[in-house]
Amino acid sequence: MILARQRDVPLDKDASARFLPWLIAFMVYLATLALAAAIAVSNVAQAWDSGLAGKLTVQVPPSPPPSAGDSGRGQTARVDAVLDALRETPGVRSAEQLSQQEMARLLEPWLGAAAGSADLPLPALIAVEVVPARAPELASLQRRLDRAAAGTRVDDHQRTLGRLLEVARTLQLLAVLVVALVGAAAVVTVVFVTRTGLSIHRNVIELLHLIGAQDAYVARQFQRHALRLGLTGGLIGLALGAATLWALARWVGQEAGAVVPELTLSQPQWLSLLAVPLAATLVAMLTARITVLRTLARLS
Amino acid sequence: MILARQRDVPLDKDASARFLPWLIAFMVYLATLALAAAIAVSNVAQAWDSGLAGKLTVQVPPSPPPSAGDSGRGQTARVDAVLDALRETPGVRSAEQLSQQEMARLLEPWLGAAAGSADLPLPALIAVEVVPARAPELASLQRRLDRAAAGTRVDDHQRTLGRLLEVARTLQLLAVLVVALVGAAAVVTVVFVTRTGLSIHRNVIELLHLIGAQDAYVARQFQRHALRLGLTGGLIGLALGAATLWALARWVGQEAGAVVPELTLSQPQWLSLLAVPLAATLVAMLTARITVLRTLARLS
Amino acid sequence: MRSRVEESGLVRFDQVSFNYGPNAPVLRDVTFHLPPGSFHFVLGASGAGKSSLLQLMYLWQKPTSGRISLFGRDVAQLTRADKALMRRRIGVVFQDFRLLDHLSARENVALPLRVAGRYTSGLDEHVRELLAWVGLGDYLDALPPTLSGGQQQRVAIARAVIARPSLLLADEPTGNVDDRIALRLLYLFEELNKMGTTVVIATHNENLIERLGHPTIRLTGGDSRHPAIAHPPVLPAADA
Amino acid sequence: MRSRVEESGLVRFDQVSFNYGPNAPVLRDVTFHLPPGSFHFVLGASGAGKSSLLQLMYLWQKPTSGRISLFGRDVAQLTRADKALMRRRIGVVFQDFRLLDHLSARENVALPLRVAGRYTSGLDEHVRELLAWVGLGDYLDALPPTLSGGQQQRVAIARAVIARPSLLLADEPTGNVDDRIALRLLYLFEELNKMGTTVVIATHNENLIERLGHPTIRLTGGDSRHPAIAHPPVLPAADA
Ligand SMILES: Nc1ncnc2c1ncn2[C@@H]1O[C@H](COP(=O)(O)OP(=O)(O)OP(=O)(O)O)[C@@H](O)[C@H]1O
Ligand SMILES: Nc1ncnc2c1ncn2[C@@H]1O[C@H](COP(=O)(O)OP(=O)(O)OP(=O)(O)O)[C@@H](O)[C@H]1O
Ligand SMILES: [Mg+2]
Ligand SMILES: [Mg+2]
Repeated sequence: MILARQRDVPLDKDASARFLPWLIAFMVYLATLALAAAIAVSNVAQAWDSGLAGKLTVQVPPSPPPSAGDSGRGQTARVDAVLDALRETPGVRSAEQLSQQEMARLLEPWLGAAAGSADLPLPALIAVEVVPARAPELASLQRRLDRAAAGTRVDDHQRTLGRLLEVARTLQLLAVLVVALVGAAAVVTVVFVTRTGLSIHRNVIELLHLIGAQDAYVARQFQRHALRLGLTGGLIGLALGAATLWALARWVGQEAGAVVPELTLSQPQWLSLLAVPLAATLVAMLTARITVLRTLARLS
Repeated sequence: MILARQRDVPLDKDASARFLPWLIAFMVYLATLALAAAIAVSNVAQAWDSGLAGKLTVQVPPSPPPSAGDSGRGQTARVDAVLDALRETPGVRSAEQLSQQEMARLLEPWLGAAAGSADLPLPALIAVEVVPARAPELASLQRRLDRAAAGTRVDDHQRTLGRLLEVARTLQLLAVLVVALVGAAAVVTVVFVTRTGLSIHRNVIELLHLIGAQDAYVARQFQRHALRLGLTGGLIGLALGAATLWALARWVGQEAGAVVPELTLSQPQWLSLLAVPLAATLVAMLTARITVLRTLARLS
Repeated sequence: MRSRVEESGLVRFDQVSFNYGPNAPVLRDVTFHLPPGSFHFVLGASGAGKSSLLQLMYLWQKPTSGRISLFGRDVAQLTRADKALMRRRIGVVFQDFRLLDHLSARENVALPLRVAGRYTSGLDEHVRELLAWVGLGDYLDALPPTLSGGQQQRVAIARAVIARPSLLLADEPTGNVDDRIALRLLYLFEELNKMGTTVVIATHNENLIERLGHPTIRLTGGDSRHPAIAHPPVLPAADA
Repeated sequence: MRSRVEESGLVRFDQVSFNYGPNAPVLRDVTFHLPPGSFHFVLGASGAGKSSLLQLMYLWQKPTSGRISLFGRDVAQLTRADKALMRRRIGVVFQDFRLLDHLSARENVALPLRVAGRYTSGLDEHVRELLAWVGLGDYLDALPPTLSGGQQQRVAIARAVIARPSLLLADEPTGNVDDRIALRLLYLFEELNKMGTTVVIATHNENLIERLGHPTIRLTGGDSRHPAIAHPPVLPAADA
């Protein structure tokens, strides 16, 4: 009976039955990639953010500038003074001097093997963690530490981080823009296909109306058609998108790990990509329903 | 007369007349962005490549490793020995030691103000340019320079460059993939729209055929329709794409210059983006023509 | 309700005028009522408004002024859902048939039953008998585009009567068949009428009207007013 | 060439059989020839194959076997372009009119002239006269969907004759008009015929056939073979 009803409007013989799934697949594919990109970029930004938020780096120069008064003390004493000052500061959770090895690892790209030699008079670096809620005011901290050891500088990474986050946000914005555009294009396509279906089958619709079919009966046929095509297309698009992402993730893991930042998605994030074809299907179905009901309302 | 002829098939009242331009615009927009990305990435890769090709960096450590024999000489003498050795090497165009200021600029992000102090025993860096065609063999150069001053290291940046180029190539591949996909989607869309147009206007086409119209007469009507819609959509898409690119370029120039690499296009490259809507229009027109002629061939 | 219908007529037109958009009126001040179980012919020249009159009766058009009631109810008061239900009690043979090209003759005929939710496989036998009766026993599964003009018209007639409507409206139902088949089809209408269906038939076929002798509604107007031109205007020949 | 046409007939069927797909044959071994300037009626029950016969003549269908020649040329030998040119010499009134809904009556009538590249604004006057003659002088700019059934049929007739075809084929051209207009339309066909056009009309209207007394081609077969059933099968009523 249900099958029989569906045939009242012969939509499955229209060109739309063959083309719409591929158009939807194409759009879902693009939306999936764009959404994945947005999520990945957000992951990276979050990693940076939580990696750097609440962290300060304090540099104690190897020897005080000539103008300073405490030229007598060695670097160790100066570092200890700074560490003491830091630990007394409210809101500071911990302060640790970077070891020789850590310094060497940081500087290796710039200084080569020489970075490891103990006799290189590098500034001491102190990694400080603060309680984000009670972070000390930066300028006053700078002043206090400079008093503890002249020439000491505090860096809260905000400049670098700010720029990186701005790039990330822009990339995300672009991705969201693409998703929105694709969504709009999908709606336009479904409206178009439905309108076209209505005009191809106008005589059928009029006749059904004339022999006493309710509007919902007619709308249901278009709705089911759009649902089926949308779902097919959505799943094809998702499958292709997932395959592309998987290949990319593999490639990133193997080859480009050092250059490209962490671009992998967590499992819930992978699942959230499922929303794309489902949304496409829903959009297709509702668009078809609304378009048909509006057209029918114009029949007396 | 021409206007009158066009009206034989009332395509301009179809839903396609309103929707197709926007779908084409959407696709041209995506293709334009993807193509621009591909070009920009290729620009960056080329800049890196030509920036780094033919360039070597030689590091002379501040003091020789303890195992070496020439512990008596100062760094200046060691650097001069290396410079001499380099200048005698066939294929080396120039070799210049980086000045204190240049070193300080390089190291500032890592060492802070301390980088500028003369008493920091940094390795000397020598920028070497070689004639790409006659570039000296790396391993033997390394051996000769190590003999001139023990601990000297040669870096040809190939590892970093290789990786960057690989990333660039992948991004380009992705962009080209998107362009190809968009192109395929555009063809599918136009075929779909034309087929639909044919089935909406099947009675008109049959009648024209029955009263003696030649196939070309009928095809011309669909062709013109597709041409007009394709061109409209293509230009809208290009305009939106260009606006987006322009905004991006401005943003990159102002805000993100330090982080995002050079992403601007040259004028001929901007012009080459024009090819996208033109290709879309041509594809639309030819697709429509071929689809119509095929359908007509089936009428007796 | 039955009594209201009895006294006011199954179909009642009160001062009904009708025109398409801003055009000259097609119908002007039409007043009549058709008692339940009556059988009327609608006559009039081509363009006189016969089809328009029927369209008002099957709720496809709304009167420009005046009042129409069907089954005792003012049609202007009906909701969309009411109208759908009322249409299920009206069988219509459209002048241009309006068959669904993708459904077989049998499915086309069964459609009103299905839309009304009244279709059961038991009725399939009835559909077949009816199609056999109009001479299409061999065309049960033929699609309308593969039927001749007269065959299509007979499918349309079968579809209009299958659900035993209370009101049957037929617009030129015999224009594509010869007089022998036309008489047979009218016999079907008369049979239905005897069982209580109110029948209204618009036709040009004066032969049939005379033979059956039912009351007529005659529409004047239309475009019979154009003067004749003595000789048909004929172009010089294209070939020679 | 003219002489070849004279001797073999403007339309010549030799042992022509025709069936749709794998179905029972619609036409079997049909042989006749129509001399130039002749006027024939095609008769036959509904479904006998009248429309199919005309479709073979206007090159819409191909015979299953046998040979058809038109204007002295074997139609099986014609290229697509040849056929298009030949169709311009054939005027057809289709049983279902086939008007273009988006063109006015005037534009519909002028269409064959335009497609043939013969349209000049001088001919506009002629189009108008012709439409006035068929009684549509007030409907020059009306679109077909706003015309009554009979009005549409008359536009279709005007379109078929406007280019003064050498061969005029009309399929049930008077099914939607009354006998008065029908006679007027046939007068138009006779006038054309007197000027040299070969005319073939398929019709059920035996009234007209008798009055005009032209030779007939009679098709037997079709679906008149189904036995009558004594009482029309009628369902119990839905309401009540
Ligand atoms: N949709 C429409 N819009 C505008 N005018 C219309 C429309 N339908 C019909 N008309 C006009 O209304 C008048 C009456 O048309 P109608 O179809 O009711 O005539 P009819 O009596 O059925 O004629 P016929 O016997 O030729 O079928 C005609 O002049 C026609 O041109
Ligand atoms: N396209 C088609 N495919 C298959 N069968 C067809 C097709 N068109 C017509 N027929 C069948 O061929 C036979 C002859 O049809 P045709 O239309 O020629 O009859 P006709 O003499 O014109 O009848 P009418 O007077 O009812 O118009 C009919 O039985 C019909 O069912
Ligand atoms: Mg009518
Ligand atoms: Mg016929």
